[in-house]
Amino acid sequence: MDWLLIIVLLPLLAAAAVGVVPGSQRRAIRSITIGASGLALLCALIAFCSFEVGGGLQFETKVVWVESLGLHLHLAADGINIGIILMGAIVAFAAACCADDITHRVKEFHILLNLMIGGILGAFASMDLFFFYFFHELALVPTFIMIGVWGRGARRNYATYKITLYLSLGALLALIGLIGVYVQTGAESFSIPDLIAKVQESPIDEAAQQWIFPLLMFGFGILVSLWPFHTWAPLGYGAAPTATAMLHAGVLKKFGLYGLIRVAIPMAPVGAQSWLGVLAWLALANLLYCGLVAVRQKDLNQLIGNSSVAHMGFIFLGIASLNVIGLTGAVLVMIAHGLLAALAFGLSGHLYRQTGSLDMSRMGGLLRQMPLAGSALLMALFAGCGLPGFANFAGEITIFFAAWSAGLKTVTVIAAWSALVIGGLYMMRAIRCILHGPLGGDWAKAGDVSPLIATALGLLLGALLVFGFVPGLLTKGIEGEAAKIVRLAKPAER
Amino acid sequence: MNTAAWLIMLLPLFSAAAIGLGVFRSRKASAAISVGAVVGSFLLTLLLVAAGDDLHPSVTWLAIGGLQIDIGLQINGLSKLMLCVVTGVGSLIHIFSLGYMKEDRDISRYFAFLSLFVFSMLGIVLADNFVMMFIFWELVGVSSYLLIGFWFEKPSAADAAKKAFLTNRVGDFGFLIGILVVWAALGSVEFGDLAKAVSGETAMITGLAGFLIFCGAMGKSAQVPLHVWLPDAMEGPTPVSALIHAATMVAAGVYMLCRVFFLIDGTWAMEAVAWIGGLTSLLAALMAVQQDDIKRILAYSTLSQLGYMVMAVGLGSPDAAMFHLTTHASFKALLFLGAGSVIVALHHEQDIWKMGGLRERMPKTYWTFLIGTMALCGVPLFSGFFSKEAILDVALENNLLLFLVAVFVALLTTFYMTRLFIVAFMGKPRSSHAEQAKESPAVMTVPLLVLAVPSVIAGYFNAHAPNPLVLAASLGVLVFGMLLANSAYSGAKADPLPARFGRLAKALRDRFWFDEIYQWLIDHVQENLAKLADAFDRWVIAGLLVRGAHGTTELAGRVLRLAQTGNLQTYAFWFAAGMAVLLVFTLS
Amino acid sequence: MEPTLSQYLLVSGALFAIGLLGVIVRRNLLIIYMSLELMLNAANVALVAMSRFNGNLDGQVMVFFIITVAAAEVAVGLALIVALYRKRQTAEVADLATMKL
Amino acid sequence: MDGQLQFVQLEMMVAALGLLILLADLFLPSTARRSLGWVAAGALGLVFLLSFRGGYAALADAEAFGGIYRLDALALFFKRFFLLSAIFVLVFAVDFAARLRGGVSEYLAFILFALTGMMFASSANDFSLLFVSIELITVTFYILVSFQRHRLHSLEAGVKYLILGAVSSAFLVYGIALVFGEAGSLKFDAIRAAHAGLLGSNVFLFGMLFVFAGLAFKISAFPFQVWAPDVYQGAPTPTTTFLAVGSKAAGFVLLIRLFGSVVPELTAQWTGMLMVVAALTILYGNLCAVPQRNLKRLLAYSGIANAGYLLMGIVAQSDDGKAAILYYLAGYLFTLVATFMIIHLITSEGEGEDIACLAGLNKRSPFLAFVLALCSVSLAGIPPLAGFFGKFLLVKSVAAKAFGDAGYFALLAVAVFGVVVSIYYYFGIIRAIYWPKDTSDDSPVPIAWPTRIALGLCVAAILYLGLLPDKPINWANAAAKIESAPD
Repeated sequence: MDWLLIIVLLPLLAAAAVGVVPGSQRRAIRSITIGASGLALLCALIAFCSFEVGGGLQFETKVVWVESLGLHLHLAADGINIGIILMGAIVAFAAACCADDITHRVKEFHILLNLMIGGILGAFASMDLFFFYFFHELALVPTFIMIGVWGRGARRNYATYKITLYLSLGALLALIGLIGVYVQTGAESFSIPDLIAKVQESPIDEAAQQWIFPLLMFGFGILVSLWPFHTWAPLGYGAAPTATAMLHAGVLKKFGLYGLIRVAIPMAPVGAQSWLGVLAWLALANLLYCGLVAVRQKDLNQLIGNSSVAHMGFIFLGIASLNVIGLTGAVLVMIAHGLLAALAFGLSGHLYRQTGSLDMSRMGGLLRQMPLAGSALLMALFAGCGLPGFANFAGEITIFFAAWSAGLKTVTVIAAWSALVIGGLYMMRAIRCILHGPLGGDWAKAGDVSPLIATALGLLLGALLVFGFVPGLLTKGIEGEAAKIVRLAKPAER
Repeated sequence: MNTAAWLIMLLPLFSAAAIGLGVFRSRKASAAISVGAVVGSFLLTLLLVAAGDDLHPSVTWLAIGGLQIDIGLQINGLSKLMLCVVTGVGSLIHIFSLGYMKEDRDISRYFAFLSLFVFSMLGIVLADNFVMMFIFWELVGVSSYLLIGFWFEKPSAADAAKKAFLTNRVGDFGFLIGILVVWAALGSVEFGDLAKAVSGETAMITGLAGFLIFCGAMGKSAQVPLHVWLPDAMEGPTPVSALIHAATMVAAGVYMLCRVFFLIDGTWAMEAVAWIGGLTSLLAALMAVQQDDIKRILAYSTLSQLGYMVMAVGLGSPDAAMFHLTTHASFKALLFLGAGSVIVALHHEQDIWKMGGLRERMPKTYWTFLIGTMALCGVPLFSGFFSKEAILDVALENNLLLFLVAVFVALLTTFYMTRLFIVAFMGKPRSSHAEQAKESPAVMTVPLLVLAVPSVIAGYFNAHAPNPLVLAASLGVLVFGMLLANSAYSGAKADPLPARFGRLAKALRDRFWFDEIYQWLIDHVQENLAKLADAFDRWVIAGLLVRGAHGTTELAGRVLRLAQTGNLQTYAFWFAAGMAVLLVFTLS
Repeated sequence: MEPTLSQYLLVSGALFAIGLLGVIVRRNLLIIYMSLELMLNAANVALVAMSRFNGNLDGQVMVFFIITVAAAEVAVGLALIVALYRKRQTAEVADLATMKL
Repeated sequence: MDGQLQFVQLEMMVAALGLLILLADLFLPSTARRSLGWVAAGALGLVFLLSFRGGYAALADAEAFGGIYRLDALALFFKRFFLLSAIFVLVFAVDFAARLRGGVSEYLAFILFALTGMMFASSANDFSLLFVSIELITVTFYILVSFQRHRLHSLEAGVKYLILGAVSSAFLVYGIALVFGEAGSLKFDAIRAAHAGLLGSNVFLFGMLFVFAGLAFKISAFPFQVWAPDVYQGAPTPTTTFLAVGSKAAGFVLLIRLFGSVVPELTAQWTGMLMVVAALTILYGNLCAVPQRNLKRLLAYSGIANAGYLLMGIVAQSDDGKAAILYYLAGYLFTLVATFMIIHLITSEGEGEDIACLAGLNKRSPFLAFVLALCSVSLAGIPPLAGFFGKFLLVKSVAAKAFGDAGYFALLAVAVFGVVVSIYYYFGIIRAIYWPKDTSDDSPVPIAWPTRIALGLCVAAILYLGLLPDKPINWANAAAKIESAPD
């Protein structure tokens, strides 16, 4: 059963469907989006449950696209991306539910939203470099337009341009790298399995790897707001509409990391060996520096944005440690953070709608004012500072072990400090300012979340807790693939 | 039996989840389920104790490559003892809370948090490996955060909660690194394997790891220099103070040290632990002398008693530490609950100088509090006496200096407890509240009475012939301290000490300015770092680099297009010039 | 005595250079146009000489093409200049800079 | 001789069609003349179909008229390309006729004559034919550019194109003369055979460089690009379109033939120079476009930049590179036609084509707004559109050499930078269309149905080239391959 194909097609069809519905039928439009993403989520769940660990590529769809270039529309799931796809589907559904704060040009917005969802799910389901990139762009362009047209705040325009140029630059660098992989392997195919098979027998020439890996590392890195290319993220998320921020910060952003794990490391292991040290220190910069920046933020979205940039540091660190534990932990954090970021931005979106401001100094006592949203935010912030019970903790502690065993001891120590203490610091400040204390001035009339949004956010929280209590659900599948990648990257240790 | 073991830990979780998800709308039901859960755990504990044999059920939580993390319950003598303390004291305090929190509108939330705390605490007690212990360590931290900040609309409470959480986080940082060191050195995090793996040549590294892990204990057990959060934590409801900040959570550090004693045994870490313990007990006792808030006095006394226990561990006698921990749990809980009953009776008045003359107004509280005080001061034949003796013995054997410190602390203890007791209960009422004070309802007094029993007898289970020197010393300081306090405070309207030696008294009152120093550090180091990073982000990266790049591009465009003068002769000239350049480029 | 190819080329090169210079420096469109013709004819000279020395006639055929094309160009060009003159009453290049940057 | 004539049957048909239109003009009332455009377009459509006729295609890979005229896959590809673009331009011209103030049929006829020149150019296998066909194109364009005699801009553009065009032709012929002198022949085949020995001869290099300059002028490559913005802006919009698509493509077919197959060794020797030219062209075009507000000038600058990208295909010196050029040009054709049509539709005569006139377009006509946005996205090279795949192929052809050769790598870096910059200003267009903004007028834009169809076709083509590239790539490869095999 080609579950993945269905999952990817549903949103795209929904986009078309919204296209034919007259713009005045807002209810219909919304329900189409929600319905489609809900169905996609259902399929993703079925796929996830029926996925058999160690069964290689599953739910495969392979259609020849361009013969002469060896392009295939090749969708397939393995231990790594099945979990990410499930996460993406959950976030997509949640975002669709949270998209009802859009009041003008609803039709256009929902077309773009569905396109974005389709692109996201497609990017993570693709086993073909070209479509992998193609779907990512398909999701990226709507992001820009959504921020530009439906965004909020005075600096919206600047933010739109910044995020557009940054992400385009990153994507292009990555594209050059990907093409480099293609032309250097000489596999005459963009299909990742073929390429891997090819490099296994004849690795890419090492001089070329020294070009290819940094291209991919910084290209993908920019997409993931690797320090010092991170400033677009808080700005962009601050300006983005709720649903967009949820989808981008939650899922689309993980594309770069996925690419690093999926393509960069296996294809250019030699390059990786010589560059991962740099990556580790940049990851540390993410964690420590952006953590410190987050401490200074007065605006909730800025804080969440910076903290999510900081969290990327964990994933980079896991990748940089380049061992099974690290890669597994990295994917785990990718999934956990995806759910978390979506949750956080969903909530901040709700708060923003109440008073049109996210200035934390003017908030306070919201835990009493809006019990549901309040406690959800409380848990989100706890998860954000790595509280056990949430999936984030499982991933983060795994990464600590990985980095330590990889000999990155200094980095690990500082990272632990930034995670435990600095992370705790800004999250606690946020709780203190927003939820605790006497009720903030203009928040007296603020209402709690609607049932629809509540279910969406509940879903995200639930997923976080489930994966937090039983991380094995994910790690069992990831571990095997991670082991393969590590074997490719370190043939010496085979 | 295994199911029983699992249930002990999970019952409170269920109740917390049930209440949290709002399964039980009514306040009564929530309270009932929570109390039921903890009492259930207590009964199951007794069942285990009766059964006697050690158990070790476990399931895998996370297994990747060489990393294997289990959730396993290690049930042996040590953990059983701690189980009894936690669930037993816990049950009583739950019951007491029924009365204490009756009026509060958020009673359901209160009991949910309380159950969550018990669950996490049991997790620590039963943990069979470091990561699991760390997990529940964090959970205990967060649940105490929630309970301290229970009245979160009160800024002081919210701040206290934040402070407690962050201070603990600093300790946990060391804990985590310690775990990593152990794992890297010995290849496992499971206590059983580690105990097998430690040996002479690992002493250096395990000593380091042990000390790092002890940092975690410093956080939870509020040892100097991470003690600052405990007094503020008294912002929470009094039963919480009794449960968390007297009987259980603060004891977790000591318990952990005893649990992993094999790790530090015979390493340099012991020395450090002992001294930190001794220092804590001394400073805390000194600070306690000049506090006026009844709960703060008890808090500082808790600090110094914990210092005792830690010192005992450091001196190589976990048994003595556990012994004192147990007795202390009972009588300190008793004292806190007694204080709680007083506070309720006086409509949340906590200043001892506004009390007085409670003796005839609240007889039950009075007598039980007296028992608690005597136990704490180590009056012979009370439980505290025996446990304190044990510790003093150890100190005398191993480290004379610390022995003297301990004796002096004992003196101080007697002094401030007598002060508290005389000022609060004897003499005339010094406020209207004190005059109309009434005895608390049974639901609150019964736990007092129940707790009074172990406070008296708990010592006999582990009693042994005391060393005569130690006996003499402790009796001496006891009598001396009582007389001193009596002469100073009987019938006093205000504290005479500041008048007599002002400087010293002020230093004690201001707790040696620890908080001020930390505040300064946070403001001037952490904040400046953050400011620096933020400014760099704003001006250098986002400003200089990004806007700079954009500006340069725009400028380049504006400059380049100046070539387009619109005059076709200029164009012709460009054409020729370009031609020339190409000629030079290709022909040279 | 017989002039060498290089001498022919020198002449044609000189013509070409003069023409180009004229295009760049003269201000009047008509003069510029004449200079252009000069450049084309420089090419003609070169071609004729070349074909003479290569001993085949392709070059001279080419010259005929060039002359024809040049005629066409002149026709169009003059018409254009006249139209412009009608509109602006001037044939100065300097007045032709309404579109720039 | 008739055996020979059948090679040029398409060109003859087109030329004849032009003459017919001039004749018909005498007999038709001035009101009906616009409809000649339909006729012409239809007729060209017929010719286009004829080009697929077995009998004609069978002639492929042969030479005629003593080898000065070569009919091969490359020539065929470009003839069809030019025919297509001419059809679109004719439809466009009819829509534009009102603004020509008379002389419609002449305008149409001249388009056809220019087309004839382009079709000859695609088959040129000899410098004389190359020169004549190029001049046929250029001279007709002098007229097409300055056709709106009532607009000073049109005339000024005409004069500028005239003088600079003439200068470039002068360089071209002088170069031809020198090459002829060295190689002793004007025939490409002869030169192909001889050039390897002449790489040391300065006169030959001189000549080839002059020839290159003449062609570089056509494609507006740095440093011969200065004319483009003024001429694009001043010329009547259909002319601009034809100039940007047809004339540029003519330049490229000749570049491909000459530097791709006639003098490959020379190209190899000049790789460095070509790289620099390509890089500077990309930079100049993109950077100058950033502060540009006038849409037609903006597109002129972006056209310069695109010439730079296309040159990368030449620099790559591989069949992939040439195929990429063909593919890119195909996508470029539809994108530019649609873009210019829309610019014409939304700007009324006289007013400048300032970017501000796009404000609120999505209210005035969602269809146009969508098409224009699509075109900008495609030009910016973002999937899933033609522009992306074209750039993808170009980059791929260069990347095949880049990893290891720093020069190619630098070229790639410049290209990436250029694309990012271009995204900045293309995004500016989209922003002007869609961003909520108070608009001067929100009167709906009337669109004649043929224009609507043309636009629809363009969109379809852009999507097709972007989404289902399989077949087109094969065509492009075929055209590129056959061409490069010297016989």
